[in-house]
Amino acid sequence: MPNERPAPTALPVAESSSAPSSPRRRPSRRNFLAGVGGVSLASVLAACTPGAKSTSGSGGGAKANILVIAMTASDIPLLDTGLAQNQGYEGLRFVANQLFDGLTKFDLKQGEKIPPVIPGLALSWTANAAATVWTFKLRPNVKFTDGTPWNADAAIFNFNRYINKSAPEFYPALNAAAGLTISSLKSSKKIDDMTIEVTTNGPLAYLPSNLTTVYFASPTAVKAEGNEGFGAKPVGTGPFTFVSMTRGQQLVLKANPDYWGGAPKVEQVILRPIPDPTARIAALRSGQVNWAEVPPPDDVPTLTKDGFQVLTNSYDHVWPWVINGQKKPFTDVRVRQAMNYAINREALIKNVLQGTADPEFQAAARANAAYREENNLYSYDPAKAKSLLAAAGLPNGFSTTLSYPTSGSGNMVPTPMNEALQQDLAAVGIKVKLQPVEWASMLTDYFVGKIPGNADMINISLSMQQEGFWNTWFGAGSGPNVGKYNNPKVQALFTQAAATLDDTKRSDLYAQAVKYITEDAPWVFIVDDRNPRVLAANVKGFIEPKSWFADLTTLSVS
Amino acid sequence: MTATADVGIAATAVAAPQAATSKRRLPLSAKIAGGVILIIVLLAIFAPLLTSYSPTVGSLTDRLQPIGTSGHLLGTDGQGRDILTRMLYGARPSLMTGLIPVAVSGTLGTTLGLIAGMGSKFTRGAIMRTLDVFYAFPAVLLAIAIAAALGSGISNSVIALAVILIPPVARVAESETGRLRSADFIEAANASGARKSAIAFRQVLPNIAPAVVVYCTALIGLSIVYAAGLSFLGLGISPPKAEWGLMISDLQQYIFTQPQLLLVPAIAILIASVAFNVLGDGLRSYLNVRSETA
Amino acid sequence: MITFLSRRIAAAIPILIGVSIVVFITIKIIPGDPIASLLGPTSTPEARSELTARLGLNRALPIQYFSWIGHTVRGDLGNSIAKQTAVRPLVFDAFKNTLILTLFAAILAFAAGLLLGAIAALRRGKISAAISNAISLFSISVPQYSIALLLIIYLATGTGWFPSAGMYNAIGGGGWGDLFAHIVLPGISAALVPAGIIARMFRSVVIDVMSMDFIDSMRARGLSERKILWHAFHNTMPTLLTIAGLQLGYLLGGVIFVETIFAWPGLGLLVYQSITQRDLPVIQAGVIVSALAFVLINLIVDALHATIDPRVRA
Amino acid sequence: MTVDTPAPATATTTAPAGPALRVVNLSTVFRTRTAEVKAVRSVSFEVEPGETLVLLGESGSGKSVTARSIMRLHNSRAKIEGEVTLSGESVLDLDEKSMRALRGGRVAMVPQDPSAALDPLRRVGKQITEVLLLHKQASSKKDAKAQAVELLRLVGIPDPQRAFRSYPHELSGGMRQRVVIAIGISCDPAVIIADEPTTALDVTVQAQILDLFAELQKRLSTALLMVTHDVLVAADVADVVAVMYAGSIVETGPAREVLENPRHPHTKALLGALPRHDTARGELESIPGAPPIAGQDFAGCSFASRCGFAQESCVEHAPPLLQVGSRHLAACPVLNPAAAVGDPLSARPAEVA
Amino acid sequence: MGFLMPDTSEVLLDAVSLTKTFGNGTRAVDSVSLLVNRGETVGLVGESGCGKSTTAKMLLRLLSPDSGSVRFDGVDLLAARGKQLRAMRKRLQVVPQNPQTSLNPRLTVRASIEFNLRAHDFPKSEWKTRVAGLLDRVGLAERHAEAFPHEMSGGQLQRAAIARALASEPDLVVCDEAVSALDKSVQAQVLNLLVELQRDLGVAYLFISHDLSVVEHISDRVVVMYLGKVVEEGTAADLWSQPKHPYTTTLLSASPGTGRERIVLKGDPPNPANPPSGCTFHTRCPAAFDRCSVEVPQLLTVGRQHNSACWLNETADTIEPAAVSA
Repeated sequence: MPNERPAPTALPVAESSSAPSSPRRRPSRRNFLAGVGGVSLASVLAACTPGAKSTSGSGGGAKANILVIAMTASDIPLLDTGLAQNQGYEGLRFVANQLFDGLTKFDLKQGEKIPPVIPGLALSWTANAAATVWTFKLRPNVKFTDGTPWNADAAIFNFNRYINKSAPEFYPALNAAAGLTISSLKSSKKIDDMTIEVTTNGPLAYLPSNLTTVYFASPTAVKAEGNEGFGAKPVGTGPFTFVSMTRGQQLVLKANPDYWGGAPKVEQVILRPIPDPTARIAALRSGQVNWAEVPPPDDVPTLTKDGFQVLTNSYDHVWPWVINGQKKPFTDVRVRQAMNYAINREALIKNVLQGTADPEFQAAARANAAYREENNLYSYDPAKAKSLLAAAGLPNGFSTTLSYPTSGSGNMVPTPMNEALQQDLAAVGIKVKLQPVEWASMLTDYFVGKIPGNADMINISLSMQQEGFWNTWFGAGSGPNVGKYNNPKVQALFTQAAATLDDTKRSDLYAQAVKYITEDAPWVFIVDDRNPRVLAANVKGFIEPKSWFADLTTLSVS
Repeated sequence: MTATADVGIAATAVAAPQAATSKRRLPLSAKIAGGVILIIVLLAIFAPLLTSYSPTVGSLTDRLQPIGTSGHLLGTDGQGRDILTRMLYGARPSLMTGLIPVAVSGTLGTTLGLIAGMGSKFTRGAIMRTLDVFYAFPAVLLAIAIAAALGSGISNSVIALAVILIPPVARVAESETGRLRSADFIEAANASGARKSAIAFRQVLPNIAPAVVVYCTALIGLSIVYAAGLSFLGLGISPPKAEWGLMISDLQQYIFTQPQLLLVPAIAILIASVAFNVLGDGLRSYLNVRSETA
Repeated sequence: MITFLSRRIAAAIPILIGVSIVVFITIKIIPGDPIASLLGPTSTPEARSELTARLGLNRALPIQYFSWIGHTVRGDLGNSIAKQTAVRPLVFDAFKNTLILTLFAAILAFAAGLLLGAIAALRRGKISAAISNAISLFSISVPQYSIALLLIIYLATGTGWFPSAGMYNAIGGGGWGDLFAHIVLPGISAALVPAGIIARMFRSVVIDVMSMDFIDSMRARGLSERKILWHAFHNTMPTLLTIAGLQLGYLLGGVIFVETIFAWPGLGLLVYQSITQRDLPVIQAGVIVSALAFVLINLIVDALHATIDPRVRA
Repeated sequence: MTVDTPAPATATTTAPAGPALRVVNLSTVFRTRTAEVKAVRSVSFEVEPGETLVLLGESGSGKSVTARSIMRLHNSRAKIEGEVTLSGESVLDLDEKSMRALRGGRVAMVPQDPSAALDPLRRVGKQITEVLLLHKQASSKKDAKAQAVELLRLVGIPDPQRAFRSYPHELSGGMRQRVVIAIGISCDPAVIIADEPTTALDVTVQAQILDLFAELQKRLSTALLMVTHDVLVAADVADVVAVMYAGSIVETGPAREVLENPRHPHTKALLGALPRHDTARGELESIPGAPPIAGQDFAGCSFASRCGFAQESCVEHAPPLLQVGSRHLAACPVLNPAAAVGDPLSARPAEVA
Repeated sequence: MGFLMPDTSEVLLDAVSLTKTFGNGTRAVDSVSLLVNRGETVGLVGESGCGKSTTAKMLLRLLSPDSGSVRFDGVDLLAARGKQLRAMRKRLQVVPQNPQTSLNPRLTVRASIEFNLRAHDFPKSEWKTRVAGLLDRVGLAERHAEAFPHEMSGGQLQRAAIARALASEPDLVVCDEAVSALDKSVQAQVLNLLVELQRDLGVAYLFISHDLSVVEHISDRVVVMYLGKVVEEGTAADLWSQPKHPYTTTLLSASPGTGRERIVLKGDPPNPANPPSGCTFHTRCPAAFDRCSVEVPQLLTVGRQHNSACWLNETADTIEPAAVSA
C-alpha cells in the first residue's frame, strides 16, 4: 500500500503492515545497492571527506589581535545606549560600556579596590547641599566617532532622550529600559557650552555612580536614523566602534584609535551570544572564542590545568535566599538566624563552586562599600542553629518551600547549589522542598512583590551595584522586597544616606544599616559571586576588577 | 484476495504452517525487550532494597567520582550522590513519563480517532482539521510552551507530552477506522441494528487496537526521550529527585571533567527506548499474523 | 492539477488560522510578563505599566488577536518586545538558518535512511539487514541532546575537527567551507531520529512494493532485477515524498535541542528564548512562520505526489 | 461451445517441430522453516503450437504454482524438479540471464488481475515499448512506439494512440487486460501462460477477452496454457483440459470429452456443483469436506477423503492416470477399473479436429 | 406501486423508484423499484457497477436514496428512527460478499454472533444456546464458535456469516454476492444451505449476484440491472425460457448447460458517470436500432409478472435468442 499516506507524524510511524512473505524471488541486492544505495553512500562519503579537511584550520579561528567573547546572553544586546540592558547587565558591560561613555565611569583598570567613580565625559561635578542640583563640567576635545563634537548640547539632547517627555527626541523605550538609574532625574539644562546642570527629584547623593550607566549617543546619528533606527548604526564616544552585526550570531566592534581615554590595544572585539555554559567552554576549548564568561564551576580546575586563565574577583553581587518574614515560622527572627547558622558556605564554595564565590555572612557583598568585616555575624554552626530552633519552639525543625530559578543571569549553578543547601538544612531538621521556576516567570512575580508558587522563600541573585538597590531590596514598600522586610531604623538610615554627599560617611551609614539587616536575617546570606571568566592563554593584559564591568582597552591578543 | 486467487493461495500455503505454529508467539527479540523492560520496572520498584544510598542526599566530599569507584559502581554526581542509586530511583519517574502520557494520549487519541472515523462527515472534518492545526504546530515547542505555562514538575510535563501525543495517535486511530469504515463486517454491523457506540467499541476497536497499541509502544520510548528533554530544559521533574533526563541535564555540566558519567543516564534512556521500540516491532509482527490472513 | 492545488491551498488556510489562535491562546496562558523581563530589576512600576499600555498589551484579548492577525496578514510582524527590533528580519534570518540546518540534516537523514531501509528490505534475513535494522532502531531511540554533547566532547573539543557552536567562525568565517564545518555536528545530531524513521518506513514501503503484482509481472516479462528495482523505487516515491514532507516538517519544528546545544541561531532557538522572555510578537511570528513552512512543505509534497502519481491528480 | 481448433501443425506424429511446451514430472516444493509443502506433484503435459491446454482446478489445487514454476518465477524457497521444455529447450537448467531472455520473449504470461499487473505510475505505452526494446524486437524508440500502437490495435483497443498515452487507471478493466495481453504477445511468444486471465472481469468482458485469445492464437499459432477455476471458461477455450486437485492432475483429455463425460469423481463433482437450469433448487451436487490443507501429506488418492466412491485401497495407494478413452485419462481405478495406465503427455485431442 | 402485485404471498419489502446519484455525478441507481414477498427469493443480477450493491445498501439504509421510498412490512423504512429502526433492522439482515471480510477478523465467531444478539436485546442467558443452535443450523460444529475468521475456510466463513444474519430471526436476508467469491464446489454447499434455511425458517432472500446462473438457480423472481436501471424482471423460469431483453439474453448465453450460442458484446460497459443517451444498452446491443439511441425505453409488461425495458418489445412479442445473436 504505497500510496497510502503513512500516519503523518514526526514520531515513529505505525508502519503499514508488511506484506505477506509470499514465495517470491528476492531482487539481487548487488544491483540495488548499485542503483539506490550507491548514490546514498557516495553522497555520505562526499559529505564527510571535505568536512574533515576544511575544519582542520578552524581550530585557530580566533587568531590575530582580535578578542572573541562568548557571552552568556542569548542574543546580541541592543546597541542603543541603555537599551543594551535588554540582554541583562551583560549588555551594558560588553556593548554599551564599549560603544559609549557616561558622564562618570568606574575605575576598572585596577583589581585591588572597589572601583571608585572617576570622571568620564564630565571632568568634574559639584552638588548643592541638599544633593538635588548637580553641575557637571564636560570634558573638552571629545568627539563622537562620527565627528560630532561632545558638548552641552549633545548632553542635553541625550538627557532629553532619556527623561524629557516633551522633547521631540524623547525615546519612551529608552526611558523604560534605563529604569531605576534615571527614575530620580527630574531635568537637565545647559549652563554654557561645556557645563550642564542636572536636577533630581529628591536628595540623591550617589548620582555620580548612577550616571556611569547613562550613556551618550551622537545626536547627529540619532537625528539621522531616528530613535528606532539608531540601534542599527550606533555612534558613541566609547573605546570601540560598531562594525557589523549578525543577529543571533555575532557583533563586531573595532578599536576607536582616537579614544579620549587611550586607544584599545586590541584591534577588534567580537561578541558571540552562547547562553549554554557547556557550549561556551566547548567554543573556548575548540578555539572559536578566546574569552568565555562564567564557566561551569567544575570545569575551573581542568581549565586551569589546561593553561586557560580563570579569572575571578569579588563584585557587588549576592546570591541569597529571600525569606517571607510574614509567614510562620519565619516571623521569629531566631528561625531566620538558625537558617543562617545551619548552612556550610565554605563546603559549598569548595565543592560545588570550585572557589568561584566567597562566603557571605552579612547583608553586604564583599565588594560593596558598606561591607565591614565586623558585621560578619554568622558562621557554620549547626549546633547553634538547633538551639535557636529549639528556643523558637521548633526543636524538630519544620518543612518549608523554596522557589528557585533554573537558569538566568547571575544565578550561577542554582540547582546543585540549592540541593547542597537543602542537605545542610535537613541536617538541622529543616526540610526544604525545592520548586524550580522558569526565570522569566520568576521575574514577573518577583517584580510585583510575589514569591512564585506561593513558596516561603525565593532564591534569586541580586546586584548591589547601585546604592539605590539598598532601598529596592530592603526598603519598606519596595516591590522587589518580597520578604516584606521592614525595619524603621534601617529605613531612616537609607534616607539619611541619600542626602549625605560624603562617600565615606555615606558608606558608614549603609554599614550601620547592614548591621541591623544582618541581625534581622531577612535573607539567608549565602555567597557572593566572584564573577568567573576564562581567557585563552594568549589574551594578555586584562585586569579583573572588583566590578561587574570590565575595561577591554588594556588587553591584547597575541 | 478471493479464494480463486491462486498466487495468494500459494502465499498462504507457505505461510499457513508457519502461522499455525508461530502466530501466538512473540519474536524472541520482543521477548528480550519485554524482559529488559520488566527488569527496569523491577529495579525501579525494588530500588530501596538494592541500594543503601539515598537518591537525593550525597556527600559533597565525594563528588564526581568516576565510573568504577568502589562503593560507587557508576560513580557519583556533582552532589556526591551515588549515580547507580539515582539511576534506580530515577527509573520510576522516567518510566512514568514514558507510560502515562502514552496511556492518556492513547486513550483520548483513540477515542477521538474513533469518533472522527465513525462520525458524520462534519464531525470527522471538525476533529481532523483541529488535529491538523496541532500538526502544523511544532510539537517540541508546544510541549515546552505547555510545560512553561503549567510550571515545572513531573505531572506538568506528563500533561504537556500527553497533549502533543494525542494528534498522532488520533490520526492513526482515524486512518485505521477509515480503512474499516467500508469493510463488509462493519456494514454488516451497521445493518444489524446495533448502536453506533457498540459498533465503535465492539467491532472497530478490536481491529484498530493492535495498530494503536503498536504505535503507542513506539511512542513510549519517544515520550521518555521527550520528557528527558523537558527536564533537560528545566521544565520537568524538580530536583533533587532523580530522573534520567534531569540527570543528563545535571551531568552535562561535568562533560569536560567526567564525560563518561553522562553516558550512564543516556544509555539507560537509550536502552529503555530501544526496548519499547523492539517490543513495538514484535507486537507489530505478532499482531499482524492474524490481520494478514484476515 | 490547478484545481487540485487550489483545493489544497484553500484547505491550508483554516489550519493557519487555527494555528494562529492556538499560538495566541497558548502564549496568553503562559505565566510571565514580557515587560518585567524586558525592563529588568531596576524598572519602576510606572515604567512597566506605561510600556504595557504602549505595546497594547492591556487591551481585550480578541482586540489584541485581531490587531495582530491583521498586521500579520499584511506582512507586518510587529516589533520584538525583548529585542526592540522589527520581528520580520529577526524571524526570517532565524528561519533561514534553521532551513539551512534542516535541509542539511534532511539530506543526511535521507541518504542514511534510504540506504539503511533498502538494505533492511532487500537483504531480509541477512546479517547486513539485521545491522541496518539495529542502526535505525538505535537512531530513533537515542536522546538527541546527549548525542549532541558527546559529539561536542569527542569531535569538537577533543579533536578540534569541528567547531562546537555557531554558524560561522568569528574571524575570517563566512565561506561555504566554514558553514559546512559548523553544520556537520548539529546536522548529524538533528538527522539521527529522522534517519531512523525514514529507514524503517522505507523498509516497509520497499517490502510492500516488491510484493506487488506488477513487480512479478515485470519479472515474467524478462526485465532485469536492476530495472525492476528501479521501477519499484519509482513506486515508493509517493510514500517517500510523504515521509520527506513529514520529516522536513518535524526537523523544522524539532531542531530546538540541537540549536540550543550548538548555539545555532535558528528559529527553534529564537522561539525558545522568546518563550523564556515572553516575547510575544516573536513567539507568534516564529510559530506562524514554521506552521506556514509546514503547510507549504505539505503543499509541495502534494504537488509532487500528484506529478508522480497520476491517480491522485484527479 | 465453439472450439476453433486450427489444424494442428503436428498432424503427423513424425513432425520435427515438437510441442511448444512440454512438462514432465514437474514437482514444486516450498520449503518453510517448519515444513515442506508439496504444491505440485509430478505433473506432466504438453501443449502444441496453436493449441490451448486448460489447467482446471479450484483454489489451492496447484494450477497457478504449476504455471509459475514453468517460468521459474518462484523464489529460492521453492524447489522445482522435473523437466520443462520450451520449444525444445530445457528451461529448468538455464541460468538466470538466459531465463530472463526467455521470459517475455519465447514465453509470455498474462496474469489474473490486469489492474495489478501494470505499473500504476507509468504510461501504458512505456510499459509496452520497454519490453519490445528489452527483447530487441524494436530497433529504436520510434519503431517500438509504432509496434506498440500496432499491438494495441491488434488486441482490439479502439483508440490505440490514446491508450498508448494513458495511465493504467484511466483504462477499464477489460482494456487493461487487453494491454497486458498486448505486452504478452509483443515478442511473438511461442507459449502464452494465462493465469485466470478473466476472473477479475465482468462476464460480458470475459467473453470478449476469451474471443481475443482465440483469435490471436489462430493468427499467431501460439500455444496457450490457461489456468482457470471456471469450468465454463475451460469449456469455451480448451482443446485439452487437465483437471488438478491437491497438486496433481487427476483427469486429462480433450476438453469436450472430459467436460461432457468426466471419469474422475472430482471432475464429476466440479461439474455437478454448477447451478444449472435443470438442477432442482437446493440440490446442487456438492463435495463434502474440504480439500487437503497445504503441507498435509497423504499416501493415497488426494481426493479419497471426500470421495463417495473411495475404497480402502484409495487411501493407501496413489492411483496412476488410467487410460479411459483414446486420449482421455483419469486417476481413478474405482470408476475406471479396466483402464490401462496412460501417458498424460499424449492426452492431446488429435482426433478432435 | 410495484409492477408485480403478487397474488398469494404477502409483500415484505416494497421499494419504489429508488434513485441515487453520487458526488461525482454518477447516477448509480436510477428509479429502481423492487418487491420482495414473504418467504420468497428475489435475485438481483448485473455486472459490476450496475448499481445492484448500491440498491442493496439503500434497502439496508446504509445509504440514503435521493428519492424513492422503501416500505418494510408496511412501515416506511427511510423515515424510521431510533427504536423503530432497530426493530426493523432486527428483521432485515445482510450476508456480505467477501468471506474473508464479512466477519470481524478480531472477533471469534461467537463474539460476532453475540454482537447481533446483544444489539437486539436477547437475554444474555440465552446467548450460549442460541449460538450453538445457529451454528448447528448452518452446518458448523460447536468448536467453530471459538474460532477466529483466519482459522476457517471460505465456505465456513460464509456459513458463520449466515448464522450471524439469522441470529436476530430476520424475515429478509440480503445476500450481497454472498457466494461469488467461493469455489464452485463450496458455492454449491452454501447455495444448498440457503435453500434449506428458507424451507425451514421461511426467510426471504434478496439475492444479489453477477452470475445469472446462480441467481436463476436460487431465485423465484429475477431482476436484471444494467447501468443503474432495471432492464428486465420476471420469474426465473420466464427469464430463462423467454428473455425479453437482449442484455438478459447475453447473460444467459454465458450460463452452463443452456446450449445457447455464446454472445459476445462489443465494447466496454459505459461509464456510469456519463451514460449513453436513450437506452443505455444501445452502445453494446447487437439488436439496437435508431430509436434506441434516442428514446429511453420504459419498463413494460411483456408477460405475466414479466417486465422488460426494450423497444423490441413493441414490435415483437418475444425475442428469440437467435434474433439477437446475429
